[in-house]
Amino acid sequence: MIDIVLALLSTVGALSILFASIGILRMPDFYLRLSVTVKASTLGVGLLLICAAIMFPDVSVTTKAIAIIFFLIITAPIGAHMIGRAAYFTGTPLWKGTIVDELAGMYNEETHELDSEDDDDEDDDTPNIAKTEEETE
Amino acid sequence: MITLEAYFDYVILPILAISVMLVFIRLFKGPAVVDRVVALDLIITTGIGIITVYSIRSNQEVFLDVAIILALIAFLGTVAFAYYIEKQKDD
Amino acid sequence: MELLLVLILGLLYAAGVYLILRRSMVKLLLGIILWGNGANILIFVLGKITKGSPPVIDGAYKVFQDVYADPIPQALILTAIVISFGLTSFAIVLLKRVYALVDSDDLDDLNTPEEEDI
Amino acid sequence: MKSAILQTATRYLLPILLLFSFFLLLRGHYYPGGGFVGGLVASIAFVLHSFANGTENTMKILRYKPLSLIPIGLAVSAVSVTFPLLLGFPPMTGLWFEEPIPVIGMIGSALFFDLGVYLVVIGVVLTILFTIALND
Amino acid sequence: MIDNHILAPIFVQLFTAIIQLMFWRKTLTQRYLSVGGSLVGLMVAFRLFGRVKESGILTLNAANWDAPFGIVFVADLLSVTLVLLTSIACFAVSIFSSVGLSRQRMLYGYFPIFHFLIMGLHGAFLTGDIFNLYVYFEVIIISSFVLMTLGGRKAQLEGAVKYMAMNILASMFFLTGIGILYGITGSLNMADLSIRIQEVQNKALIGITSCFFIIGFGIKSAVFPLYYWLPSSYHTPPSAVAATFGGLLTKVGIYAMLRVFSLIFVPDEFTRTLLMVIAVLTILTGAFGALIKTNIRRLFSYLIVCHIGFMVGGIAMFSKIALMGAVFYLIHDIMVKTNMFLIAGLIRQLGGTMDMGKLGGLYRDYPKISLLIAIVLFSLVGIPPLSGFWPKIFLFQEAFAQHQYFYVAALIIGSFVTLYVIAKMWSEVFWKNPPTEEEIDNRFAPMPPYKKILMVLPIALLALVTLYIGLNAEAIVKVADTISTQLIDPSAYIDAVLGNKTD
Amino acid sequence: MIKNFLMNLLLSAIWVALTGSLYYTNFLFGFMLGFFILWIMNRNEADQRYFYRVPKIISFAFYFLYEIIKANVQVAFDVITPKYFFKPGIVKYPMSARTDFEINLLSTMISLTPGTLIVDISDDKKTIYIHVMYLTDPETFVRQTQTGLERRLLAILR
Amino acid sequence: MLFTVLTGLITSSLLVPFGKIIKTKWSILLPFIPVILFLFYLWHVPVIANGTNVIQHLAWVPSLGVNFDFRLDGLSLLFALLITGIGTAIFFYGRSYLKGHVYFDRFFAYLLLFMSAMLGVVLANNILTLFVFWELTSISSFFLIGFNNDSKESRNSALTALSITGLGGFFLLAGLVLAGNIADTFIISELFAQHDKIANHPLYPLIVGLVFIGAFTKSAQFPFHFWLPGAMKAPTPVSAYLHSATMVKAGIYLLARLTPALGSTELWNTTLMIVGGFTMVYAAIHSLFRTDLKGVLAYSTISALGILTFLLGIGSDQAIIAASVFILVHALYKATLFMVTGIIDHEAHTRDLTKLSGLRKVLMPVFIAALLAALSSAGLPSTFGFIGKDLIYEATLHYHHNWAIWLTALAVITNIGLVAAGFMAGIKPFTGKLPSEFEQVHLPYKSMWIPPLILALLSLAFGIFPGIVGDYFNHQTANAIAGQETSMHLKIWHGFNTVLILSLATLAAGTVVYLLNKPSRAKLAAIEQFNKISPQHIISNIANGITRFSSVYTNAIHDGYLRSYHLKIILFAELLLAYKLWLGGPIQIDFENLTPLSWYEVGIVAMLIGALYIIVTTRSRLTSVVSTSVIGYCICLLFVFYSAPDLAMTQFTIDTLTTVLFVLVLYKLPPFINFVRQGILIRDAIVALGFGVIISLIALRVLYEPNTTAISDFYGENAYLLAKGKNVVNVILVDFRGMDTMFETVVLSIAALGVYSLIKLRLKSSEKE
Ligand code: NA
Ligand code: NA
Repeated sequence: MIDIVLALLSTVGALSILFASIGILRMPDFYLRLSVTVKASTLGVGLLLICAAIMFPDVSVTTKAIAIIFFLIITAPIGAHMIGRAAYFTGTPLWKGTIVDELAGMYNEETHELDSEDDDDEDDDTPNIAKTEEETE
Repeated sequence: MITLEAYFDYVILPILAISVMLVFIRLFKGPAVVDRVVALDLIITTGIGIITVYSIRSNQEVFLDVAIILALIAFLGTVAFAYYIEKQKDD
Repeated sequence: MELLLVLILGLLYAAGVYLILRRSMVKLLLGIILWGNGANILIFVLGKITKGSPPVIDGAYKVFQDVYADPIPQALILTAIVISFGLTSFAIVLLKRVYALVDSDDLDDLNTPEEEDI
Repeated sequence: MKSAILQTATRYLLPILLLFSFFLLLRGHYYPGGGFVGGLVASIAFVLHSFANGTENTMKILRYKPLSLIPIGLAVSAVSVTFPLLLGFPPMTGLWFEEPIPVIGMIGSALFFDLGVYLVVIGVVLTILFTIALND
Repeated sequence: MIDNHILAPIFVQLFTAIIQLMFWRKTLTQRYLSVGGSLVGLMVAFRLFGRVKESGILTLNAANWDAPFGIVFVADLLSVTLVLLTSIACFAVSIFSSVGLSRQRMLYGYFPIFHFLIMGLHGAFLTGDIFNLYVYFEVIIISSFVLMTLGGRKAQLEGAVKYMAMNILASMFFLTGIGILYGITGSLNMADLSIRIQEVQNKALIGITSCFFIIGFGIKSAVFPLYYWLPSSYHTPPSAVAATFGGLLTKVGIYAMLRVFSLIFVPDEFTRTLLMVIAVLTILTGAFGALIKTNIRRLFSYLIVCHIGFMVGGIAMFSKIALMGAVFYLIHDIMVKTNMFLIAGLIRQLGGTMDMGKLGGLYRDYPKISLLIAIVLFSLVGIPPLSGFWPKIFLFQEAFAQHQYFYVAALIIGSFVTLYVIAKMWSEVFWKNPPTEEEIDNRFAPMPPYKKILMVLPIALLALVTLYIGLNAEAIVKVADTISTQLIDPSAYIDAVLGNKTD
Repeated sequence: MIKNFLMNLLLSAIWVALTGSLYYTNFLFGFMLGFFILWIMNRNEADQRYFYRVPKIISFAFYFLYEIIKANVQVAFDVITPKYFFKPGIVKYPMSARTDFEINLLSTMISLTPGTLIVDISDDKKTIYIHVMYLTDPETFVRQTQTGLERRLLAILR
Repeated sequence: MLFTVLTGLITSSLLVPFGKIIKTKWSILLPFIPVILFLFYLWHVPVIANGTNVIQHLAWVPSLGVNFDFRLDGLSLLFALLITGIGTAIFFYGRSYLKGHVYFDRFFAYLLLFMSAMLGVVLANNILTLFVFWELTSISSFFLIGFNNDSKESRNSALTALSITGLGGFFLLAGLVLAGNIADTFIISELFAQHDKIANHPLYPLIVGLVFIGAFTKSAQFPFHFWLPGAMKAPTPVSAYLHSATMVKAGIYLLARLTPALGSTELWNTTLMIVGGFTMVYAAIHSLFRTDLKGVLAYSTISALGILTFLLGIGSDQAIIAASVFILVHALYKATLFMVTGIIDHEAHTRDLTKLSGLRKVLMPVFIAALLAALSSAGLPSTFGFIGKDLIYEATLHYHHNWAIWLTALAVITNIGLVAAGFMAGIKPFTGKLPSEFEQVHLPYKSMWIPPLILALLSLAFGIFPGIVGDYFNHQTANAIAGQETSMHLKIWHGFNTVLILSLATLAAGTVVYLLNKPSRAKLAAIEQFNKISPQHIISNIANGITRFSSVYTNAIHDGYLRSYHLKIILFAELLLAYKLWLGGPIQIDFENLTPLSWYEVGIVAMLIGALYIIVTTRSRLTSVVSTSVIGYCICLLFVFYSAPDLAMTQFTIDTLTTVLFVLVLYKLPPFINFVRQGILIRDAIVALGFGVIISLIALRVLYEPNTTAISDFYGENAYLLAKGKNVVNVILVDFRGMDTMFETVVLSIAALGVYSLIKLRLKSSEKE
């Protein structure tokens, strides 16, 4: 019984990770890759950790597993946000199929400050969307 | 009858290994540094998974300690890269 | 499989050597780091290596019940890793200072013909 | 360049990481861990904080220069190494209290030694990183 | 015989450095601590030397684990002699630094790092464990990196990059060698290794392993074709630092060779030939380099290389007489080379430069200091009966006995070039009138008298030691005799370390 | 509310001590038992927030889990099939969340949901910019999120 | 005897602190030092004349066999008397010559040092002790030649002299050590007994060669002679003392001293004859072309030294007797002539022979001294020089091969030159008309002209009573050289024989040459034409060549490029290791004992290799840092697989920190530039792969070796029981091998301090050192 649960959990976990890796390889632009990978991998690893918690009946192991999941859940979105922002800021282009970029022109180039309202005096409002497939690869 | 050990050895771990290699292809291709950073982050996360499975497989909980460290710290690298990639734009 | 480790330690040494033969100081540093990693693996693989049995005595017992990995190389490598961290961090900062002074990380530029007054 | 999300998260992560680092230090004699890794994790906690809030602010939390941790740490370990000399043993000889203490286990000179290592590592890593960061 | 005092020299330096760190940015306190610590260190070293000379090899099992399980510290005569010499040099350099170094450098940790360096040297000389030796080597190189870059001038940094790269390379070879050694013997204790290595069937493997040590120590001791870091860097740091480096650092390499090749890899025919070829080429390379350098410190740098060749030749011949020569030369060289770089510093204070062309008139203006310097210079050259002369007799003797005529020729050439360049330097720096067109930047003259004395005192101190070595050569010969006996037949060492277990 | 929570914890600890086995499942069982007892005991007290909030949290957890799984499946499908179904875009999202904690939790939630990713928060902490994979139009997305995830979350927190 | 050596040394060093005092009237004390020493040795004359040797032994470095072994025999005594006797004259003379000189004190300090050293050389009964003093004479000579150190010429001459004699010194040391090794003793008197053992040793030619180089350089034999004329830059008292009477004879002394030990072989004698013969003729001819008084004397000195070498080469009893007498003859007249030259220089301020004439009118007593010396040098009967010349011809004529006639001819030619040179120095300046510019010239202090006059008179006196001199001094000298009893009976009159005819003919011919040979600039210029083929020129060319070569060599091998240094180091390592590997034969692998292969490992390893490829090829620094992280991280996983959790943790944390550090520093740097050519990249790649392959092969070889695990077993067994820890790695780190850890934290601390100072410390340009 436990074996089946373990097999199931681990399979789903491993597959999540596999999807994440396929995703990061296949997705056409950086933001999509980022978007796809962070959650799937967190989910996958989380499931694998639950396997471990079940496998080792110790409190300590369960605590560790929970701790790891907790850390992943806290840190993964923050990391994604940090790197995504950096990417956007350094002008990493969006996929050509992107339909809208409401962030365009909102940054203050000097201070890196981000406005919530659109100041019309900002000069550069053109979204950073790639024209061709090659631009993002 | 397939044992759980064999299942881990011949299914789960290979899947994870293949995942790592796929991610590595992205790291190899880039094109931007940010892509590579994200790939690195994913490799590490996958690695946590691998360590977890390996720890189950070898019945050694001490390896989970390594996984904790990885989970806690990998994030720092990403943050550092992000921070300085952004800063680099300034100069 | 030890042979795999032997393969990568050789490659690490090779990459280290290749990088220290370059002109860039960054590559020099990377080369040294890789070489250091190679040395660590070498020490590791030449001890008695074992899979899945760390040299930690099981909670309930006072001595090992089973085979365990040779702890000495591990301790040595740990020391070596920490030492190379010290060296590397100093070297990285040295690189920073050199870059600030010479405005390049090209090692070939590091030849002020006669010494300045110290 | 500051991120509000990171700042908030660090507020929770800093104590967790510090706690964890101390845990690693104490259990090192029994499980993987020890002064080195403990010290590294602790310093990573502060480094993270400095990324989120700026190095100046982290220095304020620390109150003292990380550099001053180095002599303290070195002194702790050096004294724990030389202390056995006073009792007529060779330096570094492990001295242990008779009874184990809960959570930590056996208390002995090795623990003080590891504590010194822990402090030195924190001092070293923070000195290096903060000096560079503040100088940029 | 087990003795807790063995570690005293190390701990004196360690605690001196730690306490100095606690007085961060209080340079006056640090100066007092430095001189005081060095003095205590010197006394401790004297005491240890006396004990070992009287009662033979002493050992100490750190952490109370019997060898080969713990780290053992061994004080044989070679070790304590080097510890003593290092302590003397440390004392002299410490005094010199306290007046000869800019306050800025003191503010940023010169003194603690200097004492860490000395501690590393003591450790390297005293440890009986090969990996522990590696750790001390790292202490030495990292502190030397820091000392070399302290001040951060362009030339310094340029020198430091090269110095650093190649010294790390040396450590890598050394570490690789240790790894292999552990792989084939499962031990790290040098005395234990000495026994276990004989049980290894695969002799070719031992030969391979020894190569790593030859290369590692070869880089450290700056032998041909591995010496490049030395002339690339030794002319750049402050003189007090250069003195420590010039006197002691390459000698650690020689020490390590002596230790490892007497204890673990007793040189076979191939190794001896190889070392001899290296020695001859080192002497010639150093000599050729010294011939063309006009900067005093660059000149001294090449002389270091040249004279390292003398010692390596002694090791290559590996007989009692040859080792006596090498050891005697080592003793002489530490004192003289340290002093040479202090002298270079003093000359710089007097004349504002180290370029021989721009210097001059020192004999006219400072006759007594000049004569003091002359003593050191002549010792370096090996004018009999000064210290550099005696070891050459042994080396010549053994070279003839072993028909090493290339080495004889190299010895003659090396000695001659040393004589020539030193005489030329004397003529340029001391005799010649200074070139009139340039204004001399004399920083010595305006110093208060106590500073002048403190600056000359260490040079005089070391000169006295050198004179002692030369004039009372008998004492040194006896020491060298004992050392070389212990090196040729390490059984006393092994017994002292493993004694209780072998029987 | 805090008092009730602490009481609940104490009860579960006693349960663990009584049964003598420190497992998470046992602890969880003790917690539920304690919650039930407390609920019974406090039915007439004025402050019932604790007993409402706990079920809310649980239901939110299930809601969130469902969303994640749903989105995950969607993304997974898109990843492994050759054709791209997504229409990505970066959307400006005005938050109702105000405190740092709320903002953080919200952004974590959004980021953890596959298909959405926080790119940045404006410096006045009023707006977040979200990269969305499956975007019909920005307004719909903003409205759905405001009424769905954010409302449920704030309901627990406030 | 030791005290005689030490007296000079001690007084010399006393002059350092008391230099000021000795510049005053107390300087009168100085000459009494040689006087006392002279009397001491004079007192020994009767004892030695009996054939007894005085021996003294004082231990110094007994383990090396280097002791204060002194032995006074005929040879030593003659030299000791010369050193102290002529020393006395020079001290009196020099005290006046340098009166008021700023560095008066230094001058005498050097001179005293020299005197001691020279006494040490001739008294030492131990070859190494002899060598010690030998080198001291070179050094004191260096200081004396460079005494006028303002002058570049002086400095260069001093350097040349030191270089030549110094180089010779090292050869000599080698030779002496070798001889001592073979004979198993460094004691000279014991060496004599080993003569046959040494002479029959296969290395005998080497010994002789090395010793000869030492002796020839010191005694200015061709082709090393040229430093001697240069040495004339020294103040004249120095020239008189060192460079004519004593130091240059140290080489002759050495040859004489070692003759019983090394001599009497074909090699020894022939070489000495050839070198001495060539030198004496060459220098005699050269002396005739000089216009500088000191130049004439320098070359005639070289010639005289050549004669002595030549005589020792002949080696017969007569030759040895001749040599023993000629040493004294030459010392007396040459010292006189030098002192006379000094007076002329001092008073007339020139030494130019083309200008000097008629000085007898103003310097009569000096002229008498000069004349007597010149006549002695010419070998006029009734002077001591006549006896000397007689003996020389006697020796050449009785040479046992049919070469006698040729040897005699050489001697005659040399002596004709010497006659003329003696006249040029001793007579020419005083005869003729007194030019107006010299009318103001007057006699110097008595202490300057009396010493040469006394020496000159001694030349005369010894010539008249040769028997006494011979019996008391030279007989035992000759015995010492020959190592056996010689039949010496010096007589003023040998009867009318070939020798006498030759002597008279020489005198006549010399006079004719003198009269015909007017010194002139033109002739000097003419002989300087030959400078291009002179040994000085050739040797200085060689020296320049060596310097040029050094420059090329040093700059080629130490070219300033770190990567080229690395390449050389790596290539050296590869060659060495590859050779050793090849010696070890084929590599075996024991597949039985390997851990099983698993696919996840392969995945990780493949990724690691890929990351390596990226690092090696990428042009983005950040990418290379990312890839380095990947590598560190893969290694971390491998550590997990192979049971090293502590290592994995540390590796990963440190790797992350390194990455952070790198990023912190690197973000400012521009991308890599492809600096080098394709060919170099390929070369480096081959070198690098070669190194990797070698290391891997070595690792495989080690893997095959059985593991010895006694120590790790001990740790495993006792970690908990004795050291109270269960994580054995940690127990090793903090207990078993805690010392490593202690000092590793020190390494870290130093690195941190270094980083701190590197970044914070900026020296102000005013702060140096
Ligand atoms: Na092995
Ligand atoms: Na092995």
